[in-house]
Parts: sequence; structure tokens; C-alpha cells
Amino acid sequence: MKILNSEILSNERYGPDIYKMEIFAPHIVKNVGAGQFVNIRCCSPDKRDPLLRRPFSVFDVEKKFNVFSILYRVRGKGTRYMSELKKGDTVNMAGPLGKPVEPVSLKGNLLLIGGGMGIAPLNLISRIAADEGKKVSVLAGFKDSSLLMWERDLMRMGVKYRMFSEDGSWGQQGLVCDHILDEPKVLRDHDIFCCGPVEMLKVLQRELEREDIRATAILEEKMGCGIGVCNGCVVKVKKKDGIDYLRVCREGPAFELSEVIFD
Amino acid sequence: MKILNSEILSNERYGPDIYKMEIFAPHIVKNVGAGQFVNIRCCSPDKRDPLLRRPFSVFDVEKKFNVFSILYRVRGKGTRYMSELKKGDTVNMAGPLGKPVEPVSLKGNLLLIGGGMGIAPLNLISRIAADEGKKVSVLAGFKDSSLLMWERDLMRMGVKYRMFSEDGSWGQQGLVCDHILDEPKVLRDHDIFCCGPVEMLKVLQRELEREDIRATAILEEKMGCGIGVCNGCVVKVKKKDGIDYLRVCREGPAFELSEVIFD
Amino acid sequence: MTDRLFKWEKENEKDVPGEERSSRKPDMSVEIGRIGLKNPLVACSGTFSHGEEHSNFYDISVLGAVTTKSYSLKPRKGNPPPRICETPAGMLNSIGLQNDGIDVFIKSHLAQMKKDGAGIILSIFGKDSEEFKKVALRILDVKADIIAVELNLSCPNVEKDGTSFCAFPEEVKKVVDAVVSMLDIPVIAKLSPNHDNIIQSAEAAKQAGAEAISLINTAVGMAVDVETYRPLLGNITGGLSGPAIKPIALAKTYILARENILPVIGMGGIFDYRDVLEFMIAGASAVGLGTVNLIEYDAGEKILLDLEDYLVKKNINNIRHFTGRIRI
Amino acid sequence: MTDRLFKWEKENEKDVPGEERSSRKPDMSVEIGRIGLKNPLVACSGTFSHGEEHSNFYDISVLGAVTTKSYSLKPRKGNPPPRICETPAGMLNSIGLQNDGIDVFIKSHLAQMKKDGAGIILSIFGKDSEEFKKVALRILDVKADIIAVELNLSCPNVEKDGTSFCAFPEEVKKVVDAVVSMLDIPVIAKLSPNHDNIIQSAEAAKQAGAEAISLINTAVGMAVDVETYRPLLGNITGGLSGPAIKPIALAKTYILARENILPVIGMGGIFDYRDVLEFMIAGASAVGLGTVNLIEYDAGEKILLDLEDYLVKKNINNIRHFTGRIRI
Ligand SMILES: Cc1cc2nc3c(=O)[nH]c(=O)nc-3n(C[C@H](O)[C@H](O)[C@H](O)COP(=O)(O)OP(=O)(O)OC[C@H]3O[C@@H](n4cnc5c(N)ncnc54)[C@H](O)[C@@H]3O)c2cc1C
Ligand SMILES: Cc1cc2nc3c(=O)[nH]c(=O)nc-3n(C[C@H](O)[C@H](O)[C@H](O)COP(=O)(O)OP(=O)(O)OC[C@H]3O[C@@H](n4cnc5c(N)ncnc54)[C@H](O)[C@@H]3O)c2cc1C
Ligand SMILES: Cc1cc2nc3c(=O)[nH]c(=O)nc-3n(C[C@H](O)[C@H](O)[C@H](O)COP(=O)(O)O)c2cc1C
Ligand SMILES: Cc1cc2nc3c(=O)[nH]c(=O)nc-3n(C[C@H](O)[C@H](O)[C@H](O)COP(=O)(O)O)c2cc1C
Ligand code: FES
Ligand code: FES
Repeated sequence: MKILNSEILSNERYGPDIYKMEIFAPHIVKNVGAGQFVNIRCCSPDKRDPLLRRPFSVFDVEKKFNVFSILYRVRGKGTRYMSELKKGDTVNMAGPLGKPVEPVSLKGNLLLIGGGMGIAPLNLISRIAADEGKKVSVLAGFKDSSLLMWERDLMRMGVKYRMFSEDGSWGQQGLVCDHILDEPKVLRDHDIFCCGPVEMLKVLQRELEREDIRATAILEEKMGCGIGVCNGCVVKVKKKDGIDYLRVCREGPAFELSEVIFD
Repeated sequence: MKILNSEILSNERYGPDIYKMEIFAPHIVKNVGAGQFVNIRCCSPDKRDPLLRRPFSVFDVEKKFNVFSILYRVRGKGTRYMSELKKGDTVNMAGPLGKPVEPVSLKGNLLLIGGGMGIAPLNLISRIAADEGKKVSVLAGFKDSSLLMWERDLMRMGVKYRMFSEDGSWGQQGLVCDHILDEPKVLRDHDIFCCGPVEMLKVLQRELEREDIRATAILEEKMGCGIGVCNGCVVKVKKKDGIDYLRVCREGPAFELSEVIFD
Repeated sequence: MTDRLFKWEKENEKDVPGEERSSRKPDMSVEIGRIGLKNPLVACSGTFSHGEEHSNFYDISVLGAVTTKSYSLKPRKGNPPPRICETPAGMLNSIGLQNDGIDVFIKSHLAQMKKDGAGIILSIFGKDSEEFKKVALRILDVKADIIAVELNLSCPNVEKDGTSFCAFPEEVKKVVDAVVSMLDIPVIAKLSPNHDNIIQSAEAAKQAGAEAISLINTAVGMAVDVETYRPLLGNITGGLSGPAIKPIALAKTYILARENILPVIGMGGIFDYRDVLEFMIAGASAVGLGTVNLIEYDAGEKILLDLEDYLVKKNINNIRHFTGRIRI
Repeated sequence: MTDRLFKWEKENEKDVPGEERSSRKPDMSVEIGRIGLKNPLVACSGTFSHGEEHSNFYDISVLGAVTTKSYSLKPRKGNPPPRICETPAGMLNSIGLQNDGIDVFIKSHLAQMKKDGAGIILSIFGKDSEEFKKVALRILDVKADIIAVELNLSCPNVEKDGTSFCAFPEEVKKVVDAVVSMLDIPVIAKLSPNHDNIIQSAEAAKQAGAEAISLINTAVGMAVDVETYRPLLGNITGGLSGPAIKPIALAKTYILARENILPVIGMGGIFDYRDVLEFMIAGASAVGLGTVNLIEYDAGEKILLDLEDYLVKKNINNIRHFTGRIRI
């Protein structure tokens, strides 16, 4: 593995404060699995601010062109720096990192439940599954309609979806978990992957537990290194013999939802 | 006085690694005196790297257009940041700072002795004196010919000059101080201003002392604030009652050459 | 405040109507023992001279108080240059308490400061408790003009390798005692991060009658010129300040404030209003703006406005709300 | 190493001919007491795990040595998250010595490390000298595989507010003594910047038979979430590392190395070869790369090459040339 300066092919607005960056990177495209991420240095090499790399899920890949993309929201100085990069600039990046999520879907059907920017890794899962001819359904919840462009991407992948927004400006008004247990039998037919804010995952965990339905959660945590050396990015997980702290960047980012302890 | 975000009108190569930046700033143009400088923040406001402002002498002013310029060499991360700014960007800047050098030339003739980037403040002195109809002569020494463009500026001001370069690629081969005492009588006829590397100023001090000729030196020192509050930028100066530490940004940047203690 | 080529662009920069701040202006005042300040922002000693320069940039009387450069009995020339060196997100200084001496301050600078109208905290320094006492004596006549005296017990630039009074709680006590016995105005003891006895030092200061603790002075640091093998400061070591040390200063503030010995004026790397809130939440009753004054000359005014705006936005009508609010 | 769309651009990135480094390769080896290293670059404990991950980026056997994560007698789960927080030019961590325990290290990780081929410094931690002794006992069997044992006497994340063994020189002595009495391989004592007694601690370590001092561990620091009023670390305070603390680390290195008590392995904020030289000029015999490993995964290799290039350029044929060269 190498840290490479890879060329940016495009870096365009995807929504208010949201950008999609396409990067030419054969080594990522060749090796990436669903759920994996890249770790990006967000300043020129002689600067120490911001100091740490920033992790971003791989959003999509275009095998033929050796191109992959990330979808990111501008939150602070790291993502602001990224948003100012232009086509032809390079981005200093390591990856793919994290454990790819399990070979997709024994059941043949996939249900992806996303909240906000949590849709980023779900998009790649969807892409891979769709390419393999699996049936994919998406349930996703948002504050507003700022990720509306995603609908087009899903349509192109031929994926079934249902959207919720808190302000009612996109899809149904409400939260994605509101009706999650309406049809438990359908849920049981699917391999479920979810990613989103902790609040959403907590509700999902509680609801799915009631019907004893399994799901794979893709988690985020502040990272020191992204490669498993610092033990900085741990989440608390139930194990037979008590609790354990597992690294999102190494044992994760995918965990069995029921085992995660959010506190 | 204010810290202002002023608009850059041009920022172009002047020589290898040397740039001239033209800035629209009525408040600087109106108030600036010879020898004064501006203090520039070399990163976006949310960054802490580089932390301190960087001082640059005012190189030239175009009163009519409310424009002034600085001439700078790319040395480190601050000047590299500046060199990447474009026409239309703004630069966060305070000034004019420092004490203007004394009302120019009682003697009517000016001799400016410069070394390397030390020509930057001399250029403004020359401009002001020339505008007042004073006779200006310039002696300047360089490593090579990288500041060759300056010759054109001097020609336009109608200034007499003689250049030296260590590698012989511009003007006479040698150091600017080599022949400084060839005609002491001529020197005595001039108000002398000098600016350049400490090594040059040391030699000049020694040589001029021999003939008891006065000169005004424009000095540089690492700065904390540039406005006189931190006492960080001091130089050692001989005073009647011993030595004293004077601030380059407040009592300076111009000092009586014979009083400065370089050690 | 953009200085632009095209005048009409200026027009668009007017305040958005409806954003009138004054209608629900929050109460920004704080109390530090007997010291009342109209807001918690105090300019740090040595980074604001006596306020004259910053007055060119804003009306410094908006500040809670201005701490003067540390004054000693006799004028001090300070340390040999270079005295300043930039470090990652920080800076080193080895000024060495260059100052005109307390007499010159009283005779000339004080009048200027009174005119500028900010509350004055007079920082003083002496080589031992006797000298501190002598300085205090000079202040007696003008004590009505100053809010408090701050004792610089923590300058890392006068003794070898940065040792200072506050290395020894008993010294702290002696010095505070000497000054308190002379002057019946509030006394603030300023401590350093270079010793691990801040709690003991604060106890000692309290016992001797101090009103508050200022925390932190600079951390001992150093930098080397790789080409010349020389230290980048004339004094070899110096004091590290700025954002780099903010986490250290916050931890010290938290660890001391929690003990409830004396109110804490927290400082070290504050650059914006969020930094101010961090210090207050960790336990500070007021805060010091230091290095930021060297870089953003109008920081005092700007941070104050930002703080007020934030309180309004959050519907908090009292800045004291934050002190010690940390949720553990 | 640019990954570019146009292959022919890659062609231009070949080394410029005539820059063959090997022909005058400088001597990079250093000696730290009985410890000989092929070059002064040591990976710091806790930032390199046991080397496996970094092996994906370069051949880690080029390093002078790799220090393992600190291992304790029993596995430790570490502190609750969040454990990481970025600060200006630095970072806070409160990992809390999460590790698999010394037995797992010996049974599984050690074999991996031997395969990777770097010299091994085994960092250990115990809650008291007894526990240190027990850990040392386990190492007896594998002592041939390791260059030295480093005693972590300075982790700010296990005791309240960052207190650690090295607050007390007598504790330092006891622990070093306990380990040295068990193990006849070189012992390194790792000290912290949080106490002002490094000279005394180093003396104590020497008396008890330590071979060298590692300096510095992280500085106690803190950060607060202004919106939630919570500390940004689960453990409230944490350890500050990275470029922010480099000036502090350099000063400590200088102040200790000058005393000539024991050789110093200097660390704290090293990010490039010039930082390495600063530490060596200030007195370090070798240096530790810490936080940089988390960000530039191939830093070890890159800094080594840059150092070698610099020595060649300057016509210096021995890296030991720099140690303590400071010109005062
Ligand atoms: C494995 C992993 C995958 C990720 N994938 C994506 C992705 O595909 N797209 C994307 O937009 N983001 C993603 N993130 C989050 C992304 O890394 C952060 O948004 C980014 O680091 C923020 O950097 P910054 O410098 O802009 O903000 P900072 O200046 O670091 O922070 C600005 C503000 O945002 C908050 N913040 C920082 N990180 C997060 C976070 N992870 N969640 C919520 N708030 C945060 C901070 O607390 C702070 O208040 C991922 C994170 C992880 C761990
Ligand atoms: C009053 C005053 C007026 C000045 N006017 C000009 C001017 O008109 N044009 C101009 O190009 N520069 C001028 N300088 C110098 C200029 O401020 C520095 O070159 C600049 O601060 C370097 O910033 P940096 O971040 O690029 O370099 P840094 O990253 O700070 O430093 C890079 C390297 O350059 C060295 N360096 C930094 N400053 C200086 C210096 N002043 N002299 C020599 N070496 C230095 C550093 O030691 C370091 O090795 C002036 C300085 C002063 C004090
Ligand atoms: C240039 C400079 C000079 C200083 N002089 C003094 C001083 O005279 N007396 C004092 O008590 N503290 C002095 N300090 C310390 C500051 O008052 C403050 O405690 C410290 O810098 C930490 O705050 P900051 O990080 O915001 O600067 C000085 C700091 C700087 C940067
Ligand atoms: C994430 C992290 C974990 C660390 N864990 C340990 C440890 O287990 N044992 C130890 O002695 N030091 C530990 N340290 C301290 C480093 O080894 C080093 O002393 C310190 O970080 C200063 O160097 P740096 O600024 O280059 O990182 C850790 C540091 C970091 C950042
Ligand atoms: S971020 Fe370092 S172990 Fe995961
Ligand atoms: S730079 Fe601060 S006084 Fe001159």
C-alpha cells in the first residue's frame, strides 16, 4: 500500500455544501470493497493544520475508467480545503482502508437504511450488489432535500427506494425509522445494512431488536491514524465475555448492529 | 488604523522565486512614508499555520490609482501562500507600520545602497525623492541577475545606478561595498540609505566609519506583532548611556547605521 | 471591512436589517473575588503593551480589563535578540521583561491608559519578595486608578531554564504576602504550566490573601537553527504561547478551578469566542487574550461581539452561565 | 509516487542521474549506552502498534528500532471513547494503554515483528514496581529477540489528571530497579514533560541501572465541546502530542542532555528530517517518531532518506556529528 497523490478529475457541487469528488486511482478501484474508506490529507505537505487525515467512504467506482468518487459535506477546515480543490489538482490519500463488508447478501435481497451523509458507503454497497444482479432496496431519511441528486444515482442503478425528510421537502415527511417495523417479514428477507447518525442507529437498534432482526451497521468515529495502529477510533461492543473496544478502522467500519453499545 | 482585506490587482513573477504584488489600498497609499511596511496574514482566517503575520516593505505606490506594491521572495510557507494568490483575491493586511524615514535629503542628493531583497524599501525612498525632484543614485549588489527587472523600474524613475553581482551576470562582478570608499567626497555629498543582508551592513558600517560618514540603515528582524507591543523585534543600539534594545517595528525600521551593534 | 476597488460592492456589506443585537444584549459581567469586570475578556500581560497601539484598531475600553506589561522596580533592558520564533501553531518569546520600570509607568503610561478608559490590571515583577514589596509601595499613590495588581510569578525568561517563583509554593506565599501587606487592592497571582504544583501554589496564594489566579504563563520551549546549530532565541530557551498550548492551558484551568481555591483567569492560545467558552466551561471565571493580540489586532473587540452574538443566538442571558459548566 | 492519468508524466519523475546516494552513504549508526542502532530513528510506543500496519507502506527494518505499544501484565481494555481529538498542530489521545497483555505479545505479535526485521524495543507498563517486575519476568525467555525494554513511567492516561510514576523520582528508581534486577538487557526509562523533575528522575533511573532516557511522553491536555459542555475525550484529560509540543520537547531534551546523566532519545512533534536534527543538536542521541506515523505512514523511510541526503549534501559522514552540537 502507498500514500499517493492522486489526480482529481472533478470536484463538483452535489447539493448545498455537498460535493462529489472524482479521483483517478487504479489502486483504489482495483482493491476497494464495500464499506471501505480513504484517508485524505487536507492541507499542503508543509502545513500542520489540519494535522490529521480525514476519512471518507468510497461512494462509487467506475472500474472502466479507474475512477472512484467520494461524497462529502463541508463541515470544517478539512472539508473546506477539499472543496476548493480543482480538476487537475492532486489529493494526498491512502486506501482503501477498513475491512470490506462481508460478501454481499446470502439472501439475495439487500435493504440499505441510510440517514444523511450515511448514504455514502451504502451507495457503493448498492453499486456492487446491483452489478452482481442482486435486488437492492433503499430507505433513507434526511433533514431536507439537499441530497436530492442521489435519487438520480439510485435510479440509474435501477434500485428501489423510499425517501423521508424531516421538512417534507423530499419524499415522505418523517424519519426513516418511523415505519421500519411495518412489515417485519419483509425485513427478514433482506440483508440489512445501515449507516447514519448515532441517533438513527440507536432507534434502529431498538426497533430491530424487538423483532430479533439482524443488521450490519457502518460506523464512524474520530480517527487518529485510520490504519489500526493508534486504537483511537474504537466503539464499544458487546462480546460473550463482557464488553470490548473495537477499532472502526480495522475491525470495522461494519459491525453487527445489535452488538454495538451506544452510550 | 484597521486590518483590511484588500484586493490584489496583480501578483506576478518579477524574477525567479520573486513576485511583485499590486494591492488596491487607499488607506496605505494615502498614509505611507518611505521605509514603512505592511504586515500580512499568510493563511485563511480559520488556520493557525503560519501563525504570525509576515512584514513586507512597501515597494512602490501609484497614488493616482490608490495602488501600492510589494516585492517579495518566496522563502517559506508564508511567501509560498502569497505567491499562490491571484488577481481578485484579497490579502489580509495591516499598515502602514514602522516610522517613516526622516524627511528626505537636506543635501538634495540621495545615495541608496542595497543588497538583494533589501532594495524593496529603497525603491520607495527613490520614488518619493524622485517625485520631489531630488537626485537619486543607486548602488546595489546581488548574488545573480534574478532582480534584473528592477533595472527597468529604476530607468523609468530616471535614477542613476550601478549594479554588482557576485556571479558577474549583472553589472560589475563583485560586492557592492568593494569600492564604496573610492570617492569619499562624493559620499559626503549624499544622504545615504542602505538596506540589505547583515553581512553587507556590517562591512558598510566598518567602511563608512573610517571616513566618518553617516548613513541610515533600514533593518529587518523577526517580528511578533509589527505594531510595537511585544518587544520582540529589537536590535541592539549604542546610546550615550550604554546599549539599548530598540524595536524595528516602532523606533525603526530606519536606524543610524553607526549606532547599530551587529553581533 | 473590505477595502475594494468598486465602491458599490461596499454598499452590499451593510448589516442585514433585523439583526439588531442591542435589544436583548446579554449580561456579560463577571466577578472574580472582589474584582468586577464588565466582561470576561482581559488582555494578557506583555501582549498589549499598555494599550496604546491597540487603541488604533478599536476602542479598548470595551474590554473587561487590560493587563499591562510586567513592570519591575528599575527599567530592564530585556534579553538579547532574536527574541521571537514561530513554531507550529505557536510562538516562542524570550523578551525577558524589557520594561521602563514602574516609575515611568506611573509617571507617563498610566495617564495614557486612563485616557483610553479600559480597566487596568497592573502586572508587576520583582527578583524577590523585597523587590515586589518596593514596587507595590510605588503603586500605593495610584491604587485608585487600577483594578488589581497581577504578580508575575511565572516568567520563564528571567531565570535559567525557565525556573520561576511558582516552582515553590512557599515563595508564592512570601511574595503575595509582601504585596498584600502593602496594598489593599485585589492581588492576582499568575502561575505557570512548567511546574506540577499549581494547586499547592494556588493554596499558598490564597492563604497570603490573593484574590485570583491567572493561568497559564508561557511553557518553557526551544527551537534550533539546523544550519547554524544555534538556538533560535538569544536566550536559548523561551516561552511557548498561542494555540499550540491551548489544550495544556485548558487542562490546568480545569484541574485548578475544580478545587475551588480561588477564581481562575484562564489563558493560553485563545483565538476566538469558542476558545473563550471552552475555558469558561472548564472553570475559568474570566479569560486572557494573549498571542492573538499580536496577530489579530482587533481580536478583543471581535471576540466580544462574537460572544454576545452567540449568547443571543443560544438565548443565554448571562455569560457567568458557562463558568464550570463542564459535564463529566 | 504520483498516481496520474497520463503515464508519460510518470517517466519524468525518475531520479535525476548523478544523484546516486549510495556511493558516499554516510554512517548513520548511533550508540545509546549499550544499545547500538543502525540509525537514530525509533518508532515511538503507541504510534506504530507492533509494526505490522506500517509494513504495508515500507520496509520497517530500515528503522533504527521499533518501540512496541506499551504492554501490561494483563490485557487492558483502555479508556472509553472518544479517545482522539485534534488540536492546533497537535492531537490529544486518551487511549489508556489498551493492549492484549504481555503474554499475547510474546506468543503472537513478537513472531510477526521478528519477521518484519526491525530492531525491537519492548515498551512495558505496570501499576507498580511489582507488576513491572512480573512483566519483566515474562520477557526473560525472549530477551534475545529484543534490543531493550522501555519502561513507560509517564502515561498521562491512567492516573487521575495525568499523574504518573515519573512525578516521583523515588518511584522511578524503584521501578527501574525492579526491572533491571530481573532482566540483563538494556532498560530505557520514558519520562514525561508534566513534571519539572526530569533531571532528578533521570538521576534516579541511572542509579537503578537504566541505559537511557526517552523523552517526552505526551503533555496533559484537554479540549471541550462548546455545544454539549462535554470534554472531547471520554477520559476528560488526555495526552497532547505532535508538532505543537515540539518546542517543549526540545527544551526538555536540551535541559536533560546537557547534564550528561544518560543518553537521551528525544521525541515530541518530529515530522521531518530537520526536526530530527534539531533534537540531535539539542543533545539527543536518537529520536522517536510518534504522531507523524499516524499521518504520514511512510514517514520513517522518508525521513531517513532525507537525513542521508542532507548529510551527503553537507559532506558530513557521520550522524553522530550532530548530537549535542548546539552553539550557545
Ligand atoms: C469511516 C468514516 C467514513 C466517513 N465518510 C464520510 C463521507 O463519505 N462523507 C462525509 O461527508 N463525511 C464522512 N465522514 C466524516 C468526515 O470524515 C468528517 O466530516 C470530516 O473529517 C470533517 O473534517 P473537517 O476538517 O471538515 O471538520 P472539522 O473541522 O474536523 O470539524 C468541524 C465540525 O464537524 C464535526 N465533525 C467532524 N467529524 C464529524 C463526523 N464524522 N460526524 C459528525 N460531525 C463531525 C466536528 O465535531 C466539528 O464540530 C466519515 C468519517 C469516518 C470516520
Ligand atoms: C520590516 C521588514 C520588511 C521586510 N520586507 C520584505 C520585502 O519587502 N520583501 C521580502 O521578500 N521580504 C521582506 N522581509 C522579509 C519577509 O518578512 C520574510 O521573507 C518572510 O516573513 C518569510 O516568511 P515565510 O513564511 O515565507 O518564511 P518562513 O517559513 O518564516 O522562513 C523560511 C526561511 O526563511 C528564513 N527567513 C525568514 N525571514 C527571513 C528574513 N527576514 N530574512 C532572511 N531569512 C528569513 C527563515 O529563517 C527560514 O529559514 C521583511 C522583513 C521585515 C522584518
Ligand atoms: C510576547 C509575549 C510577552 C509576554 N510578556 C509577559 C509579561 O511581561 N508578563 C506576564 O505575566 N506574561 C507575559 N506573557 C505571557 C502572556 O501574558 C500569556 O500568559 C501567555 O502568552 C499565554 O497566553 P496566549 O497563548 O494567549 O498568548 C507574554 C507573552 C508573550 C507572547
Ligand atoms: C495515540 C498515541 C498513543 C500512545 N501510546 C503510548 C504508549 O502506549 N506508551 C508510551 O510510552 N507512549 C505512548 N504515546 C506517546 C508517544 O510514544 C510519544 O512519546 C509522544 O506522542 C510524543 O511524540 P510525538 O509528538 O512525535 O507523537 C502515545 C502517543 C500517541 C499519540
Ligand atoms: S484510527 Fe487509529 S486505530 Fe483506528
Ligand atoms: S514586532 Fe512586536 S514590538 Fe516589534
